[in-house]
Amino acid sequence: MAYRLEMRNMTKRYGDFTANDNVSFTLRAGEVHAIVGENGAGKTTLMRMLYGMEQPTSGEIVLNGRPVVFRGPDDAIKHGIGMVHQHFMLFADFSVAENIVIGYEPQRAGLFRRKEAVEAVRALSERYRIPIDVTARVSQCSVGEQQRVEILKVLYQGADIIVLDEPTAVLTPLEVKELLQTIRHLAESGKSVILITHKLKEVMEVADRITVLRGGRVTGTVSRQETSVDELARLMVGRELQPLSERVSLAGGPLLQVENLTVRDRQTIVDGVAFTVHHGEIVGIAGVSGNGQSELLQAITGLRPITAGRVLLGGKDVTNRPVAAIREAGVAHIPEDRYLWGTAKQESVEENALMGYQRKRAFSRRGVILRDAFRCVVEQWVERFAIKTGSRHLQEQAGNLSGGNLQKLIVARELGQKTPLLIAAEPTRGVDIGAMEHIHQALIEKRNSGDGILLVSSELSEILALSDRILVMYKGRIVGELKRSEATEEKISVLMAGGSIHGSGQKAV
Amino acid sequence: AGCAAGGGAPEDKGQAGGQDGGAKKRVALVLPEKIGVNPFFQQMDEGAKKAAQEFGVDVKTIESTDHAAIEENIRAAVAENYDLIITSSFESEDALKKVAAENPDRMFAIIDTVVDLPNVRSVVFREHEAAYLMGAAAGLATKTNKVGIVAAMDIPLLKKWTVGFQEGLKATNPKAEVFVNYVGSFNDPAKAKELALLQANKGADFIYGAAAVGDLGVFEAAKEKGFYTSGQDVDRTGIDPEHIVLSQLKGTDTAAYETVKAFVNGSLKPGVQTYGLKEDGVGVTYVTRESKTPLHPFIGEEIVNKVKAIKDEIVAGTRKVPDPLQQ
Amino acid sequence: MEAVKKLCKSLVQPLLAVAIGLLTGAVVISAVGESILDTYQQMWKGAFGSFYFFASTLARSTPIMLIGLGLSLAFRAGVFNLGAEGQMVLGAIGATLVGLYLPGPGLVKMLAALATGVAVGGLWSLLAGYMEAKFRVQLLITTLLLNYIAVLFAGYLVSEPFQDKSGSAALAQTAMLEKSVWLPKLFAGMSVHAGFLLALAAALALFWVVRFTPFGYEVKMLGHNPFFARYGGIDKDRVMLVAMFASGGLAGLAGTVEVLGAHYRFVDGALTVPGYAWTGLMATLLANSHPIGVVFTSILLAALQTGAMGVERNTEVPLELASVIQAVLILFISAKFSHDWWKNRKSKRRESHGVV
Amino acid sequence: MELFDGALVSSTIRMVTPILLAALGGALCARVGIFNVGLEGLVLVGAFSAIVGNHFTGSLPLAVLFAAAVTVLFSLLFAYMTIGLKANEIIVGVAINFLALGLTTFALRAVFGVKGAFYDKDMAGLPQWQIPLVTDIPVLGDILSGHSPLVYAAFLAAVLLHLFFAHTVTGFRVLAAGMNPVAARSLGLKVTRLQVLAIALCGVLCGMAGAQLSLGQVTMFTEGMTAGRGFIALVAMMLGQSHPLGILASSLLFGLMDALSIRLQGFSLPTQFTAMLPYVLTIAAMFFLKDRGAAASTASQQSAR
Ligand SMILES: Nc1ncnc2c1ncn2[C@@H]1O[C@H](COP(=O)(O)OP(=O)(O)OP(=O)(O)O)[C@@H](O)[C@H]1O
Ligand SMILES: Nc1ncnc2c1ncn2[C@@H]1O[C@H](COP(=O)(O)OP(=O)(O)OP(=O)(O)O)[C@@H](O)[C@H]1O
Ligand SMILES: [Mg+2]
Ligand SMILES: [Mg+2]
Repeated sequence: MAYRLEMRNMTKRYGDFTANDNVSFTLRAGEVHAIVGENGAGKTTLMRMLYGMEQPTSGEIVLNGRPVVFRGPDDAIKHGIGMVHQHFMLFADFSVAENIVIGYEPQRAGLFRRKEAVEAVRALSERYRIPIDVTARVSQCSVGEQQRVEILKVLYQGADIIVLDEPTAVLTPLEVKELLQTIRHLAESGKSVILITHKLKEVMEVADRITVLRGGRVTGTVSRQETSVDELARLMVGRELQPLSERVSLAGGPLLQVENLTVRDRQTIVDGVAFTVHHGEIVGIAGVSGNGQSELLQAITGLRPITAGRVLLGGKDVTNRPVAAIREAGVAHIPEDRYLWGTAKQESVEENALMGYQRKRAFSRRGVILRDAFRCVVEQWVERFAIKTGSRHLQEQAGNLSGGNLQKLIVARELGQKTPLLIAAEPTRGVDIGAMEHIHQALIEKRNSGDGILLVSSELSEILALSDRILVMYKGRIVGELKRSEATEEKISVLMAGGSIHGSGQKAV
Repeated sequence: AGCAAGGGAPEDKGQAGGQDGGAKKRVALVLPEKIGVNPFFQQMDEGAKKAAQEFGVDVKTIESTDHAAIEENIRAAVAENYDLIITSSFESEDALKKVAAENPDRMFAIIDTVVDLPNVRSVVFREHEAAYLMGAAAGLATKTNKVGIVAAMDIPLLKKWTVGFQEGLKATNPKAEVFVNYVGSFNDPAKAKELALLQANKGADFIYGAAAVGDLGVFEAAKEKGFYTSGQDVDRTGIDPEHIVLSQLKGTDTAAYETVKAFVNGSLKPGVQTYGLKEDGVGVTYVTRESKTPLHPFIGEEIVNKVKAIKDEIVAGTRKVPDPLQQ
Repeated sequence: MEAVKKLCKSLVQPLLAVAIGLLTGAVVISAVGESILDTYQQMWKGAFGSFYFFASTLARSTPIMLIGLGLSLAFRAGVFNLGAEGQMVLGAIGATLVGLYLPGPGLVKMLAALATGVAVGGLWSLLAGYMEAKFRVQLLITTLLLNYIAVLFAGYLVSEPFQDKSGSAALAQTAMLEKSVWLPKLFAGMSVHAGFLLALAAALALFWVVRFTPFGYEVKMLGHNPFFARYGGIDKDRVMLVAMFASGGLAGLAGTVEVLGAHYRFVDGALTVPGYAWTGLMATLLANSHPIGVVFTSILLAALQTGAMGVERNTEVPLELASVIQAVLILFISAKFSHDWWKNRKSKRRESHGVV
Repeated sequence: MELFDGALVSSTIRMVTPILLAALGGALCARVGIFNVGLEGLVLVGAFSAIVGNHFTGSLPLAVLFAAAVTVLFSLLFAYMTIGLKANEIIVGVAINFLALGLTTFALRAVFGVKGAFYDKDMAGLPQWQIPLVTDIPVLGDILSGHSPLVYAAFLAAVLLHLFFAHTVTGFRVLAAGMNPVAARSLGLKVTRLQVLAIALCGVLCGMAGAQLSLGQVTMFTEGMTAGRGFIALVAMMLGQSHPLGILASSLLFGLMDALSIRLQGFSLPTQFTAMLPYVLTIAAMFFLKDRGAAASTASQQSAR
């Protein structure tokens, strides 16, 4: 059977660094082909070359039997290739319909026919069963909705090959389910889908074939029927995954006490939330994103004003204190959006690592930052978390790191603060399974040493694997609390959707 | 070629013509601003150039880009051995005081202000006397008893014009109402025109332009609205005889010309020379000088005669027109 | 070795730019039938031709440098302060009045005047910063508007209550400061004064702060990503206000040293007409907000001006043309073409070309 | 004495026109992410070339066209430097201002052989259109009628520009290119071409602004006759948050304040204080307009680095 797409011997070099090394890849019509691999393996780079955003150093792209060269994305789009980027390429102030039709607007005499656009998009959304409010502003859409906008845009442009780069990393379980359904549906209707993801369960659920990349090379292409999660993991990481270390039982005293916390900004976002995190405990917060988790964390860490209620840290009131004071009192914070809150993309790895340490006693003398001493510490982090920093090492621009490696840098930085409390929001978003294992291990170790962790994750498996106690948030309130022993994915899902469960402990702390 | 003779200033200047085996004498005219739109400097430049031709000397005009450049340029002119350095205006006062004091063996001149040093010749004008005559004429001519002044900026210097004019106006027509508006800039004819239009709209039938380039805007407004107006520095009545009925005159060209001439003759002496009505250094068309343009009936022979009488009183000293800046 | 290579690489760009600027200027000069060589010779002479002219260039670079240094700090913090002119003028008038009317020995007066210049300029700048921090009124606009207000207010002060009534009294200016308050000239008979040393000291101090101190780090990170800065515990408003105060203070100092070292009195318009504020802005942008870079770019820009004066004095090339040449040179020096051209060639060899 | 009358309002409308036109041009640039401080220079070039066009063609429409064309050339220089050569847009803007001042003064000498000002009493300025019927309405007739075609064109331009952004495909894409150039490029939109188009249109508007100044308000060219209007336009643009109708409002506000300050000159307040009035009140107005329109400032802040 002829392939719809063949990429032959693709190589891409950045300076002395080889991101893709002789990679070959094929795609059939109506196929879902997953690409997996550890962070920095070169998945995104391969797709950027397919989409015309990067020119290959060498190699050939053959489309429907004919070799093609894409000088830019418009070339690729014209040849029926569409890409949904990890970082959405959307215009925040435009409506959903406008975002979808842009570049191919329905028009008459140069005038933009917005009504026709709305109709066309509506029809498209019905045809592919991707529901969306076409007149809403994109800035007001949830991440899941924005993802749908991106997919619809690609479809509107008439793509036969759709590339999805880590589409599920930011979605809630329900949204993931819907997306996987959409992907299957697209494949059935004759489209080919390339799916990049770190979640092997999803791969096993939806992919026909799987290509594994490691260190810029293909380590194998397998069909789903012939493989398993474990085999994929081995191919990716090159070793067996370790089980998480034992949890030590610690009966620590209260560390973080949140009392009746309310955040209001035009409307109530967080509504009378109360809970406690003890020493030696990981408390997980589950919930569909947009139910106030982000705002809750921002309120605790001082990034957002608290309307009512109190936050106590080790018995000390830190309500509405400046961020610096709260950090000083013993809080570190892995932010959920690593590009918005967690990095300065144009700055070097070293400068990004320094954030929060610049006024620390250990790294400054007489008002001067001790760069050399600090650099040694960063080197240790890079080694411990296997952060691939690129050719310029610590002086590499943070923005040039692959998404997962940047995440690891942030995790290392915040763990390095050695604070009694760590607030971890989506700590493993976008990292590969090897690194995820590593980060989970580090979190457990921190807990075992007697520190407390407040964990927010849209990944239920992560919550279940790490938490001693699980709180579920819904519409700004805590609607349920589950002990580790009694928690199941089903129970949490019900609570997350606004339902209630009976019979189990549902008391407020 | 340098001043080999280290002697005193007077000797230098006396024998300057003989230096360097008959080479031409070199005169630098250092202006404190760009000549640009300023007729004051334009005329000075012309006067100096005219003298240069007639008396066979080299005159180099150096325009300064800004305040800080003035001293720079004067110093450079000294360094480049110009035989006479003419400067101008209040803006150059500080700079000249410094440089002239440091170079007592050089001769300097300054036009339009006084620098009291033994090697500086100062030439000043009493513009307020001419402005007074203009005001007097306006007071006599106005039918609506309303006149306007469109001035460039509200700065002390311009008081010589605005205050002088108002004094004259009061002298001949105490009941006349006067509108004063400032453009806020020396080079904004568009705004000057609008201000003139507004004054005309309020009933002014004579508007005195003292807005530098803005005067051109006032002229246009006069043409459009049919009121009467006046020019500055040179006889401008020719531009639009129907509406520009007077001009206030100022002989900066004469001052520059005379200075160069005196220098060539060897008669240039330190000290102050003032040009007023008496010396015929300032004046008003028809009153102190004839004009190619026939007299407009709005002013008329009778008024000209009355103003001539006032002029005579000022010249004779019986009518005092104090310098507004010295009050 | 690495450092030398880096230096060479960073020099290629400006040098090529200057070369192309000069070439374009040559076209303009020959278009009016003047001698290219002579004109450029006079330009060079006017700027660097002798120690005297070099000193004049340094004198002219002094206010540009101080303003540029101040702005570099604000820009690093991501604050676009367009109000240097007003800050300079108010600082200067404040310092002048203190120098004139404060009783006490000369040195005390001089120091007090310098301090006042910094404080007044800084506070005026802080006003815009405060309005942004507290009321979210856009600083970019307010600083621009506050210029007009400051310049008009200073104009009022010197044409009414504090006008010099001695002498011809025709200019809007204060009385002259007494000699003991003057900043000393560095060389007798040359215009460069102690203010230049102050500017150099400020550059070094700023370099040290930016490079080595936590505050410098915080300013930089705030400029790159304010969200990240806040997340990391940096007090955004505080850093912004400090940066604004410092940048306004240095602008105020620029005006002050110009008064104490060159004019010896505040003259209405003497600080605004030369356009020091815009030139200082350009110096910063050309130097990419690097304090030591600002030293060089401000001397370069000053040299272009003094060079143009030399052209005006000694050639028949009209003054306007000198300013055209100056503008053309600045245009091309700011261009990044050589760099891009270089980079493109390199990447083309490797057949890779990023689209985004 | 009444503070406002028909003549003052009518004068305000005329005075505001060049500012409005230039501010609209600046807004076009701001919309594609370029902060154009060179408006002053562009308007000056427009004013000069309008006079040159009028002098040599003797036709007013041709003169305005000529002004627009020359200013477009100048704005393309700006575009080439900022987009093509990636020079800092603020530096280029400032340099353009210097260049315009130098070149026009020099060309004044070269073309007309005069220094400072070119004034020809036989040169006809733009006609003053008496709008039938409207002219006869008392008070309002004086205010609305009798302006040069460019005055009406300016107000029309604000509305047209609004329609351009709101209803045309190109306008939509221009907005997109400014809002998120990376995304626009990833869609294959020709971002650079759109930016150049916007800057060229800015040139047209600034050319018209200049023509209104030198042929509409007065009929002459004088060195530096823009007298800071380009910077006021910049403020009006920012205050109007780069929205055409917002700019219309902010320009009018500014004009009104200016008119008020002229009126207050009659009273015994020092003129420096009356002249401050527009700026003080504009700052006061900003307290009510905060929050929105951060776009302009972000655009310029980007360029600071
Ligand atoms: N523009 C660039 N310049 C230099 N190095 C780059 C550039 N883009 C990518 N790289 C490097 O190429 C390698 C591959 O990056 P790529 O983004 O393709 O990885 P990935 O497989 O998508 O990783 P992740 O799973 O973290 O997204 C990384 O090590 C990255 O640092
Ligand atoms: N303008 C750029 N210059 C250099 N490198 C870039 C640029 N834009 C992106 N990159 C690099 O290209 C690679 C792919 O970018 P992309 O935005 O798809 O991120 P990603 O690695 O997929 O991130 P994530 O892990 O969050 O999915 C990354 O390594 C990124 O750092
Ligand atoms: Mg990737
Ligand atoms: Mg990634």
